[in-house]
Amino acid sequence: MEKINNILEICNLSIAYGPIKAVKEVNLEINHGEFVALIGANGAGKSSLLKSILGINKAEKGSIFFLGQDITRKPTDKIVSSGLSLIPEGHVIFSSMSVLENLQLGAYQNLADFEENLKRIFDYFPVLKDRSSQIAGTLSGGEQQMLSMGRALMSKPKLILVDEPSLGLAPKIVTDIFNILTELNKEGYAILLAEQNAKKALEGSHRCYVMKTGEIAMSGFSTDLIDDPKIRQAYLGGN
Amino acid sequence: MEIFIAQLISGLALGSIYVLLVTGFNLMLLVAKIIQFAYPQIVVVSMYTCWWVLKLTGNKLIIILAGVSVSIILSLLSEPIFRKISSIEGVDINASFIASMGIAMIMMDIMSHSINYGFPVAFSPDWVGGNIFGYGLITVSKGQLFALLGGIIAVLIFFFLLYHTNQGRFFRAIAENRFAACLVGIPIIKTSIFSYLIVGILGGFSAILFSMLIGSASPWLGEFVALKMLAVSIVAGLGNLQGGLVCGLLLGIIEAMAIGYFSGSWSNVIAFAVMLIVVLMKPGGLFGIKI
Amino acid sequence: MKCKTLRFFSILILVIGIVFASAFHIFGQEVKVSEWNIPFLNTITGPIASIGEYMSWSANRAAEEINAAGGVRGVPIKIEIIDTGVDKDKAMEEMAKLVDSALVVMGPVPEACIMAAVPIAVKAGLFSMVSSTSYEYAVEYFPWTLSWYPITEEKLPPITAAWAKLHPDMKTVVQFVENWAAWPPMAEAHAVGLESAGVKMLSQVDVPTDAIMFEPLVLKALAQKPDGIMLTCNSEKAAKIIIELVKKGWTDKSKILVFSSADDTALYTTGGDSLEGISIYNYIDLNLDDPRWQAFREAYKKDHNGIEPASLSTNYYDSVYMIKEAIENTGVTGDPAKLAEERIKIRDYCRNVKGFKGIQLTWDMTDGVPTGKGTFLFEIENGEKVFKAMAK
Amino acid sequence: MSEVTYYFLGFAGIYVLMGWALYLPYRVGQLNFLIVACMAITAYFGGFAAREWGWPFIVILIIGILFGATIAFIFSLAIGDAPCFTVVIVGLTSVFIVKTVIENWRTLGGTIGFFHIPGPNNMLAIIYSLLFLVGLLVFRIDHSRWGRAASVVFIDRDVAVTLGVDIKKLGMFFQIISCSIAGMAGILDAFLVKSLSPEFFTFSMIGYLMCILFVGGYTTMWGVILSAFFLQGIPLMFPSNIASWRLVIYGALLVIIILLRPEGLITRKMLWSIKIKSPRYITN
Repeated sequence: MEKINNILEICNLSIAYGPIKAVKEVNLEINHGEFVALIGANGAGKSSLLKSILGINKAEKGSIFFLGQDITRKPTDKIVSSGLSLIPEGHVIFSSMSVLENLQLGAYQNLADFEENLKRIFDYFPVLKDRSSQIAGTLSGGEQQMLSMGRALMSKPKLILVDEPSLGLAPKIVTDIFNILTELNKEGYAILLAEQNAKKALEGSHRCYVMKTGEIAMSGFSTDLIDDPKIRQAYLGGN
Repeated sequence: MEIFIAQLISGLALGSIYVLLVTGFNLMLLVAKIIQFAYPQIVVVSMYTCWWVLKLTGNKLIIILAGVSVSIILSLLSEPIFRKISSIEGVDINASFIASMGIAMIMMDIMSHSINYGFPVAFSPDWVGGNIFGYGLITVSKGQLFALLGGIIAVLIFFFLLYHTNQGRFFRAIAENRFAACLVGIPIIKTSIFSYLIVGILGGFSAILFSMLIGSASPWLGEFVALKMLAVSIVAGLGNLQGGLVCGLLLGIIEAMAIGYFSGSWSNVIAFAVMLIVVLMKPGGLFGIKI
Repeated sequence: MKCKTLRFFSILILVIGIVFASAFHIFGQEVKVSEWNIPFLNTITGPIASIGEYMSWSANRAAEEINAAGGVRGVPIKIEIIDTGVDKDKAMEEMAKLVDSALVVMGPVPEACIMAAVPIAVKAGLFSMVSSTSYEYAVEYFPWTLSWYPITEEKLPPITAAWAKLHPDMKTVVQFVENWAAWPPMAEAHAVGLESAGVKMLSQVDVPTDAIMFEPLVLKALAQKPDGIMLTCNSEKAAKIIIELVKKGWTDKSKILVFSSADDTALYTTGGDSLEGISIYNYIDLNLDDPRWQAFREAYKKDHNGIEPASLSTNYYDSVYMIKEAIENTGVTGDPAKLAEERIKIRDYCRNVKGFKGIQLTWDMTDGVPTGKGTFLFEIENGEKVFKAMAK
Repeated sequence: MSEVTYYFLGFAGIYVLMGWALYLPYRVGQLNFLIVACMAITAYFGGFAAREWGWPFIVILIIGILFGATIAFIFSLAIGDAPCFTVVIVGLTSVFIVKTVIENWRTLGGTIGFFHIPGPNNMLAIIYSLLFLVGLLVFRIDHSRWGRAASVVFIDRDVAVTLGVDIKKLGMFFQIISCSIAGMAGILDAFLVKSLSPEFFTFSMIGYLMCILFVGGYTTMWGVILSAFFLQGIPLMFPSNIASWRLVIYGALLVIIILLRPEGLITRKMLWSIKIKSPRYITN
């Protein structure tokens, strides 16, 4: 077996909703320990792409490899158990269950080191520890986003897919969340971040893909892209 | 007072039937996202099985096993149909209601056509059992005790399963947020098949308790209780398990009391009138919809 | 896509065409004179399918007997069982199919179907024998039908009075009444008979049609501390009420009287041993010493797992014989050209037949109402109905 | 015309009307079984007014329609915007309550029933001319602002609210129209059958109406016509030993249709593809 450098590889992936093509022939690759951003306007197909990696949207064409294995047609639970985790956009939590129960559910595929995992997550998000018996629906927006992240981390993923973590949150909390993501990346997690807030995404990430109407319009190192006049024009407000 | 207590006991026993049915119905609604209107018919078919096996053998264990397994088989057999229905795009929960109505029609007609010349089937007295307690008119029969205790134990076990085990947490997770449940890696189809299994077991036990409480089964029994089951679950709030528990018992008591204390043949309307008024005042149900 | 849809549409139209075409085909069927075809609108599906089953059985038995004895004037008789369920549309359509061709019709059985379908027969001048229902329904369609039972108010009071006379210590009675079809007027007639015998009627207990638990009803009745119980509800419910009464400590079983319509198979299959000792009134005497009856009874038991014939099981047996007599005695030929007048011949014969020998009783008909038909009162002893009294 | 054809066409016509009465509120996602209760009420009213008071048919018909509308109006104040199953249970309970009231009302014949309703002898002309008029009305409603609004409500209530649709008013509108049609059907039924019994209006009738709507197709008004004739014809088409299994056939049809053609036999897509313009066509 050949040595695999990348953790995720997407080849010629297309996704369609009925007659509408959301993602067209996308190629994408993430290496171990890398923090990759996926930027693009609303409706560019970022969320569709992330959901299809997890098998929630079925791919029409193309294939997805995770750690060298083809996961294109696998059911979501198998994909999650192989070490992928998605933090969806808009705090998707089990709002009538307690915070602790939410985290327990996150550990569905990885019940072994539950206590240890839980301790780790309470270290990242101390606020969740204080509120562990509270009903999740009563948390604030930022706390719900943290819970959503904590739940995704409970399965000890190798690659975290993050979809629009900044959506609808106050700037200060957005900064906190990005700091946590950077910290997670430093600990060795590979991260794929889909984000409209291009500036923040480019600052934190190593590499970046720019998506436009379902296609990858551009890609490169974040430090290069941040200086690219076209990017500045289109996504960073021109300055 | 003597009459009141006696009516209360019989109302509670009747209510425990509704509770068992509504609980199974709500689980289907929550986890599998279907309106399983044919559930009482499955219970009745399972009662017919018990009756048939009872004729062949006197062994109670075999009878219980036969009843429960038929209920499980029927419940699992309906799973592919409902899975196919809910996988069709653009189709909502009403489709499962309509399909299960069709299934109920088929089961009822086959029972009235082909089993025991369409006569109601009766269980032998030693299966049903007599009184185990009697003080004047206040009596508790074996069937009532079993229905009440069995009902309470079954529902308690069920609630324990739902709130204190991992599997129960997965059920609730799917009920609450299918997308998030998918994200954390809960196998939706496997879990939902498991819920059909649980409902099948619950249905089988309901069948055994019914047969002891009512002492007979008829092809149209399923239809009578199906309407009340649906009504209770809507009055309580669709998918609301605790609400179903309260309203099921209440309906049993209201029915018994209405018969006991209101004159004329209007008494059988009272339960329906109460439900109608509640639904008109609170269209979402007394305890709130949980789906 | 378009092509596929068009094809789909044309198939649909074709299917509808076939529905119509075959429907018309069936309407066009004629009575074969080589066979006396007697249509019987029966209910062999739905909630009272069990009653329909034994009615079909007894009508077919009568036809078999007649055919074995050489048929009706040398031509075999055939009972054509047509299912109406309890569905009014179905009954009307089936009756409408028959109005052009049938000589005479038996049924329909459920009261809802009688109300819907018999007017069609009346309009077409077709005699329709509703031999299972009570006088209230039949009288509405006179002279195009006959009543199998005497007038309710005249028929029932004597039998309940006879029951009361057997139990002089019975001062008060509670009646359970199921609100269904002609049962409420029957319940009133029961009460009239009991009151004439000096029994006080306590407030009646209504039995809901969809009842599944009977304890509350029984408690309500027992709260009035009655001496006797009268049951005017369907067989399964009557049996369950008796079981509950026993559970509540009722011992004097002979002071429980079950009315005739509840004397059905489900009473015995559901009631079992709890029925021991109760009183029943009905129109057949199981132990009648008559070879024809005993042969009927044995054959019935053989085909029904040993269950005894129910109260209504002989009605259509006798109806078939009555039609046979009418055809023989009035010179009916079965010629389609003379259909209208032959229908009237059969009607007039049946409505005024004198000395008709039924399997159980011999009776006269006067303008469609039977006279001299008795009612029997039994008590169940060791699982057998023992004759106690008769009222005429 | 033979008698069978007369009754076949008569019942099919009435079931088309009832099918439409069920179809209209289902446009906003409500299964309104109140129509069966309305049908029973107006049928009894019509029978009684014709036999006891000798009222002319046309007056009875108009009052019957108004009866239906009034009942629906009162109920719709509470359930105009209620979720589907709340409406279902309101319908089911009111059918039982109406049945019990009739059973206990001796003037109306109680449980025995109501006989010999006088009236026009040939009902077919009346039924089919009314069917045509109601058809036009339903078609107009389908193609109006209300119809388009209903399509949105059916797909997504929240979107409809943001578009400024008053869901309650819309639901009330459809319920009132639907119960008026049911009121009309009740009168026609009473005069076609010429007898009435509480046993005529039961749960099995509700099942049958569901079958008509969902086998035919709930997205257009045309499906009801197809399936009302088709289902009414099935028992006539088969020999009696097969026809006696008709409930099994209906049940199986329902399940099969839901599985294979969830929108019913006639769908909007189909109408669209044969160039009958229908405003409710929505791509998936």
